[in-house]
Amino acid sequence: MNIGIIVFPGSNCDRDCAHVFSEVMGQASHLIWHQDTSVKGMDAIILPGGFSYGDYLRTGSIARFSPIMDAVAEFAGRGGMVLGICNGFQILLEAGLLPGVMLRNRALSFICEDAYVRVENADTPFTNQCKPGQVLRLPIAHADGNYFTDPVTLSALQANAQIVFRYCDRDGHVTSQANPNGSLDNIAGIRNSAGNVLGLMPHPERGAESVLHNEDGVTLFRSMLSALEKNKIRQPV
Amino acid sequence: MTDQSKALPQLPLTQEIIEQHGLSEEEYQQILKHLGREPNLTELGIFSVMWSEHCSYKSSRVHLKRFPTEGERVVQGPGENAGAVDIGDGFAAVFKMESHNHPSFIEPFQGAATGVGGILRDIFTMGARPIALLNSLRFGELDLPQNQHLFKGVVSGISSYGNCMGVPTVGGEIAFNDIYSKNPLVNVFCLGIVKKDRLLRGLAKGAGNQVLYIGAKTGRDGIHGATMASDSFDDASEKKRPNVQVGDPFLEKLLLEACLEFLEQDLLVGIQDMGAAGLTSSSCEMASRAGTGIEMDVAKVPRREPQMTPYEVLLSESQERMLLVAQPGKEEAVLAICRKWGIDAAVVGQVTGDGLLRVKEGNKVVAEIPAHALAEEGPRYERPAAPPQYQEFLQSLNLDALPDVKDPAEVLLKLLGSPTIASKRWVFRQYDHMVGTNTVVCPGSDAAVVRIKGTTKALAMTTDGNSRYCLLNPYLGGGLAVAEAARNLVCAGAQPIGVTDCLNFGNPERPDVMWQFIMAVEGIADACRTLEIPVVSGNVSFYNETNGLSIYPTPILGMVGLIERQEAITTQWFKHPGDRIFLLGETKEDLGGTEYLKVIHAREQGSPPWLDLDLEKNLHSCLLTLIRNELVESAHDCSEGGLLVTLAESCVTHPSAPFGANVIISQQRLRLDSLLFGESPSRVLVSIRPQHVDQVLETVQHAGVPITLLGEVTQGNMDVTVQGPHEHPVCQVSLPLSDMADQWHHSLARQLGVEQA
Amino acid sequence: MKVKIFVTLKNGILDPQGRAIQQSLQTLGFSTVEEVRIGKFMELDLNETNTASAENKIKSMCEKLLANTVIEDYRYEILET
Amino acid sequence: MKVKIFVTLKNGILDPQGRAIQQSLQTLGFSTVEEVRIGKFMELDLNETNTASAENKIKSMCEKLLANTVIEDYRYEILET
Ligand SMILES: Nc1ncnc2c1ncn2[C@@H]1O[C@H](COP(=O)(O)OP(=O)(O)O)[C@@H](O)[C@H]1O
Ligand SMILES: [Mg+2]
Repeated sequence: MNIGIIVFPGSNCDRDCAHVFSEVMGQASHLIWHQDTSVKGMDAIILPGGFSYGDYLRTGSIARFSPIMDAVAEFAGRGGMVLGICNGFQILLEAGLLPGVMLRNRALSFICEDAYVRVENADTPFTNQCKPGQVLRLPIAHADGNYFTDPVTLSALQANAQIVFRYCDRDGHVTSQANPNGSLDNIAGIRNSAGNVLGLMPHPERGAESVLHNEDGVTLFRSMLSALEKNKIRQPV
Repeated sequence: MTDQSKALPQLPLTQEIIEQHGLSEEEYQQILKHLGREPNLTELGIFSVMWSEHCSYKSSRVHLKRFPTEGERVVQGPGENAGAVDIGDGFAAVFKMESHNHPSFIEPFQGAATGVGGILRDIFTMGARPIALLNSLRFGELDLPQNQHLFKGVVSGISSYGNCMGVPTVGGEIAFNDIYSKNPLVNVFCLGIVKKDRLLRGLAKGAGNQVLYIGAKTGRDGIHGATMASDSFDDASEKKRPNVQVGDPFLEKLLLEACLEFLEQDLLVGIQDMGAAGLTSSSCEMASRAGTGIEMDVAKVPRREPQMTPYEVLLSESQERMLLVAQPGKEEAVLAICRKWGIDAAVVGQVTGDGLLRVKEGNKVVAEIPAHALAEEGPRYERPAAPPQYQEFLQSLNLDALPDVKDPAEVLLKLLGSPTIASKRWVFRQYDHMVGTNTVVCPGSDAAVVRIKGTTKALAMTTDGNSRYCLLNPYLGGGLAVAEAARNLVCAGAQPIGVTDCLNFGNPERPDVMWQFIMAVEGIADACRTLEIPVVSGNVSFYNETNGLSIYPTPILGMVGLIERQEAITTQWFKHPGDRIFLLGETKEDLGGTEYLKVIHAREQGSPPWLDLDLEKNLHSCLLTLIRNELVESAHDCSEGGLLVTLAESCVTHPSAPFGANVIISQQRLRLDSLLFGESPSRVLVSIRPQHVDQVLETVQHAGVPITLLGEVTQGNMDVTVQGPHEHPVCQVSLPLSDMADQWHHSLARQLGVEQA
Repeated sequence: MKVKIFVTLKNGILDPQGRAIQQSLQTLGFSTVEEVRIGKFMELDLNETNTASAENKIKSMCEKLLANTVIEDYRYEILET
Repeated sequence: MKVKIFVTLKNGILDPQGRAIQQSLQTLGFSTVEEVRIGKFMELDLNETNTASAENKIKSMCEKLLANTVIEDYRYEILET
């Protein structure tokens, strides 16, 4: 598969994602410069983590105007798979490809540690290799991961099973104690209503190799590949 | 002198102006000799920064020669922007440590942030991609709000810059002592990886080559930062405040990627970052190293503020700037890469053959000085040195006057809660320590370990230094710091291959400070020589003194170790119940200078533990053999807090599951507090699977390293029995893991009055 | 022309920074501080002379980039110079 | 009483945020934006009635916590209510 990874000025997990797709998953990964205007030939698009434009105004707010984002939006509109990780999730929110906003973490500081998330919807192209309710250990690293949206949107997310990951404790209990950043309803990741765009704060690419003592993130990438495999015939070119 | 020299403005330089520039009469005479005439104001400014302590190492240079700097693996020793060692597979590790003490005291957030920015540039200047940051910090005790403010500010500054750059901060160390209340220390270490044959240097080779300026526009920030770092603090220093430099990590990230692209396309002859003394030091150092000259036009330098004089442009310490030298014809490609990344860039001059730093503003020459005189021929001092009168008093400690420990459990809990010993999780949780997906051992073990992609290898890194030991005996203190750093690496399974240092001291014009400095340098040099670890880079920070009070002598070492196979990496925490716990090395009566004496008896006195370097070396090679043969489950070196703290840490520091221990220690003839909390060096606590015990014992005994069976790992409490002769129990400690864990994990956050999730 | 732009959180949106600052002011002994709301303040130099056209541009900058209108309100002042 | 506090960077201090925002406004086609400076804006609710004493407190809050006077200036407005 051809995996396109968008490089914004200030992206810093772009090479980590490329490493996982090429070296661990055995796929072809392509770094795509934010000034480019096409994602032609790509089977899936990753918006990686980092600090696009230094996150100097609001996270993701400047990156979403990058020339490549029109192509990404169009790709998503045609049903193409788009995964936004951390800063990538924030960019998807600012771009309106996913609903809601990110506020500062409840404790106001940057948090880097392992978090546990529960798979709330295992019937998505990003989680089809997970069991419903499965608990994954995934690293988080962000200062603005406190997801927020209005009550109407939240109800819609809940009703349409758009909440894909929620922060939980090691045993899968979704509690406020297990919520690292104050995120609404313990939301760690959501998808769009069509199901082909996912944003999540944790970094699956940081948990994809045994040498790093964590392979829980691989399930996401395997899910994506399996979904692509199945859809290959239907996939728009 | 060229014809244009007539155009040099000749302002009368008063005695006062010369003094304001921190130049002595004698130094001014030397300037006259180098120039053969009076300098103008701009030239005076240039000399003043280049001959400052910070840039010229005038008080330290003669002594730093003692360091062993050669070794099979050394690719680049001291003298460049950073040192480099060969790690095989065609790669070199490039690393260095720098201080940013004074700026961090003035403005903790920006001071620490720009410190990180500076050390990163030192690394990518060499063509290396930075892959790890560490930091070593000293603050006053946290009961003072001012110290909390400095501590919080520094930590968030480091986190903000490093995280944004996407370089993981994988380790460090922090100690608290009131001596640092008015002079905190912020030392930052960075390591990068480069193809060995692509290492870049700060050389302005080749007359006719183009000199380019890239990066941030120049503003008036930090003018005379280098002279400030060469000056003591007093309350009047407040006035220097508007000089604060603000970091722009986003711009630096772009600069990093652009510089690595220059390298990939082989566009450069030389490159150097503009650190202290900015454009001046980068240009004259590059010329001096290559034996050339540089002519540049300050009018071409991109500026942020209107009406800057050449003096200001030359001395500005605006951050995130680099000076490049490229062959004619390649500058267009350089500029194109800069445009791609949105970075300002301009050709500002060219390399000349006349050895002069010639600065023009348009057609007018505003300064003309031999580059070599600025960079290499600065003053050198062999300053008077003598031990302070109080040294004997410090080293005397009458143990008989101290009651032995009554309740070891209570003391242990106190020590685990001492902020110097307690977990620094509140700190490193704010640092992205995983970005780059190389961090195999995250903060929380003796050394951080980072794998090298594309190889089977990994590098271990640590920073260490114990300033109390150095106060009590600077020679021993220096050696002990080297030994501890190396031991921490070995505990991870790494062979130490190189070291960088950051020597933080008081006012070198005081003989006692100079004595501390010389002794510490000797201690470090002797230890490095015996342990065969070359010093490849470093930094000296003098004048760490406020209102006449100097800090404790604080040399910090940043050491790097090589792990050949990623399978043979060890961490400090216990892993399986039933594993046997052994102590390698011997416990002696070593209470002097311990954390125990300070926390429990409020004394910072005595002789620090004696260090037997041969024993230390033997221990390292023996433990490395065991780890490489995959016979060791955990290894944790005994340092601050002694044996009992080490044991407790091995119990509770596991990232997910703590373990208990059942341990019996036989009393020998030591005081109980020495036995449990003394800090004898050359000791490591290991846990071994039962089936490996015989093989381990054989190897260790064969190597002649003392080894004692202490007990085994359990799932219960930490139970320790001390036995006298005939197995007579002298004392018993039984602590639930939760009590120890709570104390160790949360004390720091509690002292800061912040919640920790 | 100089423009001042104020971006503030909408009413009802949780302001963790404001809350934290209010709490630390309380700890510092400023007990009469009942609420703190944090916003952004921007000063722009615009090379424009026509106020009406400038206003259009300012609104559009705010809507597009400077404020996230899902959670933020904005307000501006034009200072003729 | 309601108080508005404005915290801005001192002259000559680098403003990386302002620079990044100015550049992106340029890219978005707002070519007349020549400079952007970013500051903080705070609204405080104070339970005070005496303006003079309130002013003292406000100054002290700014000096101690709200502004970093090493690099920032502050200004305030009191809105009687
Ligand atoms: N400033 C810091 N930044 C990041 N990690 C830190 C810092 N200070 C301490 N740590 C981490 O906490 C752990 C314990 O540190 P320390 O007690 O100094 O270890 P040791 O005594 O073995 O040298 C180490 O893993 C270290 O890297
Ligand atoms: Mg250690």
